[in-house]
Amino acid sequence: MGGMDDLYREQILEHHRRPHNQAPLAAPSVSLEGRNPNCGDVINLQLQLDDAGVITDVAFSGRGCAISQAGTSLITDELRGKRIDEILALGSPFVMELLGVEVGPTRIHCALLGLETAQKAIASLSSK
Amino acid sequence: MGGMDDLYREQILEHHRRPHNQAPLAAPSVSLEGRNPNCGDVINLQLQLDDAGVITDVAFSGRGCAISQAGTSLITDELRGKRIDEILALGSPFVMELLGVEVGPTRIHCALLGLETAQKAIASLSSK
Amino acid sequence: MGNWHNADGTLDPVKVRAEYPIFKTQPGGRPLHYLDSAATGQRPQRVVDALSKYLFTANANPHRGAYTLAQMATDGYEAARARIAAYVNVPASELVMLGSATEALNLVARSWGKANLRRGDVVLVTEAEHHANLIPWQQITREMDADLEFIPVDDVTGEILWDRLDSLMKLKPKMIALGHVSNVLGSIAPLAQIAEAAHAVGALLCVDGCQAVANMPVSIPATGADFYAFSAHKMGGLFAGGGLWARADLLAEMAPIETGGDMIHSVRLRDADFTTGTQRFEAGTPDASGAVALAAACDLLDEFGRDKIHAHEALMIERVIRELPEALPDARILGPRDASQRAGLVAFSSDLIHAHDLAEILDRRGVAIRAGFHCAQPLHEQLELSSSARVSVAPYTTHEDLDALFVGLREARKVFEG
Amino acid sequence: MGNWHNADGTLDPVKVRAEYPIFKTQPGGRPLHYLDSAATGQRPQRVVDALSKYLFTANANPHRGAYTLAQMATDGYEAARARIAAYVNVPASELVMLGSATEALNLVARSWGKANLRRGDVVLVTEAEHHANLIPWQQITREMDADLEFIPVDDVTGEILWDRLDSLMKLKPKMIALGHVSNVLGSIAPLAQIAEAAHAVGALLCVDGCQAVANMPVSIPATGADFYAFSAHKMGGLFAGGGLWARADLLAEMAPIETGGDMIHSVRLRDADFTTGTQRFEAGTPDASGAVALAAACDLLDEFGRDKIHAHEALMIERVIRELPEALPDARILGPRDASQRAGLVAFSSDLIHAHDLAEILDRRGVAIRAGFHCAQPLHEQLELSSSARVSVAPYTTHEDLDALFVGLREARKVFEG
Ligand SMILES: Cc1ncc(COP(=O)(O)O)c(C=O)c1O
Ligand SMILES: Cc1ncc(COP(=O)(O)O)c(C=O)c1O
Repeated sequence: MGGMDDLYREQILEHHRRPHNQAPLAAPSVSLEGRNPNCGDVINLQLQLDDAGVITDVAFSGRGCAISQAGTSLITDELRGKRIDEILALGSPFVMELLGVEVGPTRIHCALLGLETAQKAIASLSSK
Repeated sequence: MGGMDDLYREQILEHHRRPHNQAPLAAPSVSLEGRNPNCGDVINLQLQLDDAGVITDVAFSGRGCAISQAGTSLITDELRGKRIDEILALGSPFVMELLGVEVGPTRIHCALLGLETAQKAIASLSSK
Repeated sequence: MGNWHNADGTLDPVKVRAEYPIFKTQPGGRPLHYLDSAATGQRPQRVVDALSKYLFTANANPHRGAYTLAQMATDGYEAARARIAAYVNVPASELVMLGSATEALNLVARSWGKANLRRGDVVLVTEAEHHANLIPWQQITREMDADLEFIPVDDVTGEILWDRLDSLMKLKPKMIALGHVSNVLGSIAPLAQIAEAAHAVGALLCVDGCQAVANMPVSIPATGADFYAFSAHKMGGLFAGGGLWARADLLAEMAPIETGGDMIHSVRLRDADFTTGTQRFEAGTPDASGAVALAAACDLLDEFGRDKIHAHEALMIERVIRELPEALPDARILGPRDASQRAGLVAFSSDLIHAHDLAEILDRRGVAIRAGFHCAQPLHEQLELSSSARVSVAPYTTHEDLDALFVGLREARKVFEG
Repeated sequence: MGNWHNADGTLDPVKVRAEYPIFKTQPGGRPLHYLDSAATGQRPQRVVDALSKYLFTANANPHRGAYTLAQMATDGYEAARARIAAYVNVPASELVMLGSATEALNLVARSWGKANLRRGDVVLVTEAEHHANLIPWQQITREMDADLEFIPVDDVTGEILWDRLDSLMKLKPKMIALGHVSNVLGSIAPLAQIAEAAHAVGALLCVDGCQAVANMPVSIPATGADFYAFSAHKMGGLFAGGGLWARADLLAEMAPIETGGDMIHSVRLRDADFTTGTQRFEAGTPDASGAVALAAACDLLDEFGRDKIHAHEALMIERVIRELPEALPDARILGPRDASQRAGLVAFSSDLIHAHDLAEILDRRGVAIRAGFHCAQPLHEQLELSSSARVSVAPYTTHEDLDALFVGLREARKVFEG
């Protein structure tokens, strides 16, 4: 049962119980809903950017499994101060490192929901 | 190979080579095309009836396998002088007897094409 | 033919398991406690044996050959159709064999709907429908400018509020489409009563039987349905395969959606006449091997006895409902509390543990349950749930499976309560 | 992995037969000389073995579960899709898995056709098309008030008159739909050349590959096709199953025809968003076991070597064409005389012996050939034939099979010459 202890480590459960960055932004540069159609995870992500394309603030609300909510909580902690191109360059290994565990194929979509939604939100900005 | 000799007896082959009742009727009471969609057999059947509902004359033309054409030739020989209700009462055993052989399921549609077309033609008449 | 029963005539799931080879394997290195039969059933040995026998002794293109082997193939296929039709108590000549229940429901919506729905006509479905019996109706009502209306569910339990039916009938629906057994609520719809109400206002009744046919006795004529769809893979057949029974007069009027070989009477360059009967809806080479496999699955379910399957599953479900509150105190059970109003499954949610996390933790003990929307997202939205966990049972479900479920549940609770 | 070849590297059909259990049986009490593989292929042992292994070790609903077994089911299904895609040299992400080639061609006609055909637009097909690649185009052109035009055939030989293509291009067709290999003429269409002509006027090319994929090397990108359909049961897979490859940009634009579970992104009571990619066209539970079976069939055909299959079949066909005139002097061979322009089959007619009678007489010797229209009635009408007889071959076809064919032909001739 070692695998379980990994995936549901105290750090992840803590982020799940008390996710960070929940205070909604007053005037976000962009907000986007991210969904995981298979298991119903949903997050609403807000990003604030300055003129240089640097994330100055971030917030999210959401419902879903521990992995999706903790993953989003963890990733939002990392976004502030990063440039658009830096965020677009992040991938699944970065999230795995944050979670401190290798997430298997059944849950990878949960783990990546936060990062992928952030990337889509940024992409939607630049295509405007 | 006994089965084959049965199905392709000289009588059947004779009817196939020189089918009876090929001279078209001048003013048929009804004519109908019968088709066997699976193997492309087709016949055009003409019937002449008197006021009492008795077949007075019959003709057909057609193309198709020996069984369908011989079967139709044989059945047309039987129609003259029969009443509508008598014809509607005929079934597959009657045709088998005419052919002198039990026709298997792969060919039964061929064997019955003539009779079934005659019955449909008659039914179309009475529904007018 | 095996001996599947206890001395008292009840089904013995341990004996039943012998017929399902997967239980001899240990997927992922653990004994399998498969509690997701509502998603797809496990397959009996004899289904593969029947398939193999057909393919290796009688395989040719049915309906198309003038030789013995093709006749054997046709006979085998048509015998399978007759067997499957008998399983749901309808004439073989009224059973359309399709690729899936989804295809069957799409055919009804598109063919019947296109010919019969006019602007403003009402189609009535429940808020609990499976997507396969919802989206096709969304699509066709939009296309025909008709209206889609809903039999509501209770906001808390999710139970379908059948007492609203009377007042909804004032909408004079032309079609009522609903599941025989809800794949989330587990509840059995009172079909005879619904059919009566429907027919009284001239509406037709289209029943999605996917969750009923493997779990309880079903005689389609007794349901009062005008259309009835079901799926092979929930019955122990292969993945492909679905049946659609339609009232003979409706079938005769319906236009085919798919065209091609085997469904034609005669074809010219620029147009074609279609054949009559079920064949008109079965374009292309029929799935003969799938039908033969499904027929074997029907044989087995009838050997078990469908009343006995139903009774066995009710016992299992009843235990889940009884023990769940203790194992997971905040569990919210969806659908009726009373196991006798259910067939085959029970779903629940918990604020403490998201269904997906629960499924993951249970999986480590080899317990396979389903987490998510179960293809019924609107129902979950009505209940303000982002997902639920579903336990579903089958003739091969044992008390051991449930023991493992409850051990896992307690473990999960410990993890999440911290 | 078997040894299927002679010392000189050519395919040895006798060795090949060992993999096909039906040849150990004697359907109807006679050794089987199966010359109807164009209708449906015989099934190799390993196809059933692969199916059985999947169902008995990895069976769950793919895409829907959060547990190990469901992941194994998904992995097996997606690996099968990748294997089948590789067989025709396309990315797995562009291969839509459907119930049959008929369904695939209907999807193209209805989805692409509905979105793209306008009044007066031209769809061009050949007069030799299989009903599955003709009637869907009849239907959609009628619905959209578009025109269906034809690449004609030679009145006598039936050969498709490709040299008319140039002048037909003046009609500026929007779609050209045709068979890669004609299931009556046996002729291989010059696809690269047709694709070039099509694309030059902005037309798309939809290829029915049913008779090509099992009989010769096929790399879809090399054909120049924009859509390419094929059928599992002609390749040794189960009856159900068909593939549709579509150019990625076309696929991205196409609307689904069938709706339900597994093809959605999110669903509300009154509307739904659909997912992207191939899954959008695969409503409902995927036919995972069928895909796994077909993947095993692809493995086997690649072990045989598709160039070697093609060469072996050319030898068989060449012999039929060479010896037929002596055995049945009035035989009229349809399609090209030159076996190198063919794949897998040869059809002929005779005024002396109707095809159906011939099939019946041959059947008494265990020789299974097909008689009728072969789902290409308009072609037969153009040739003023009420049917034809078709001999088709496969990797397991032996000279003995052809010996039996010719003995039977002579016998039939004796009966009918009297
Ligand atoms: C050329 C051709 N196209 C299409 C089809 C239809 O394939 P299926 O019946 O498997 O859908 C066939 C087989 O019957 C065929 O030979
Ligand atoms: C209630 C219900 N309806 C319809 C379906 C669709 O069945 P299939 O996916 O086999 O087409 C299912 C199964 O997923 C179901 O449970």
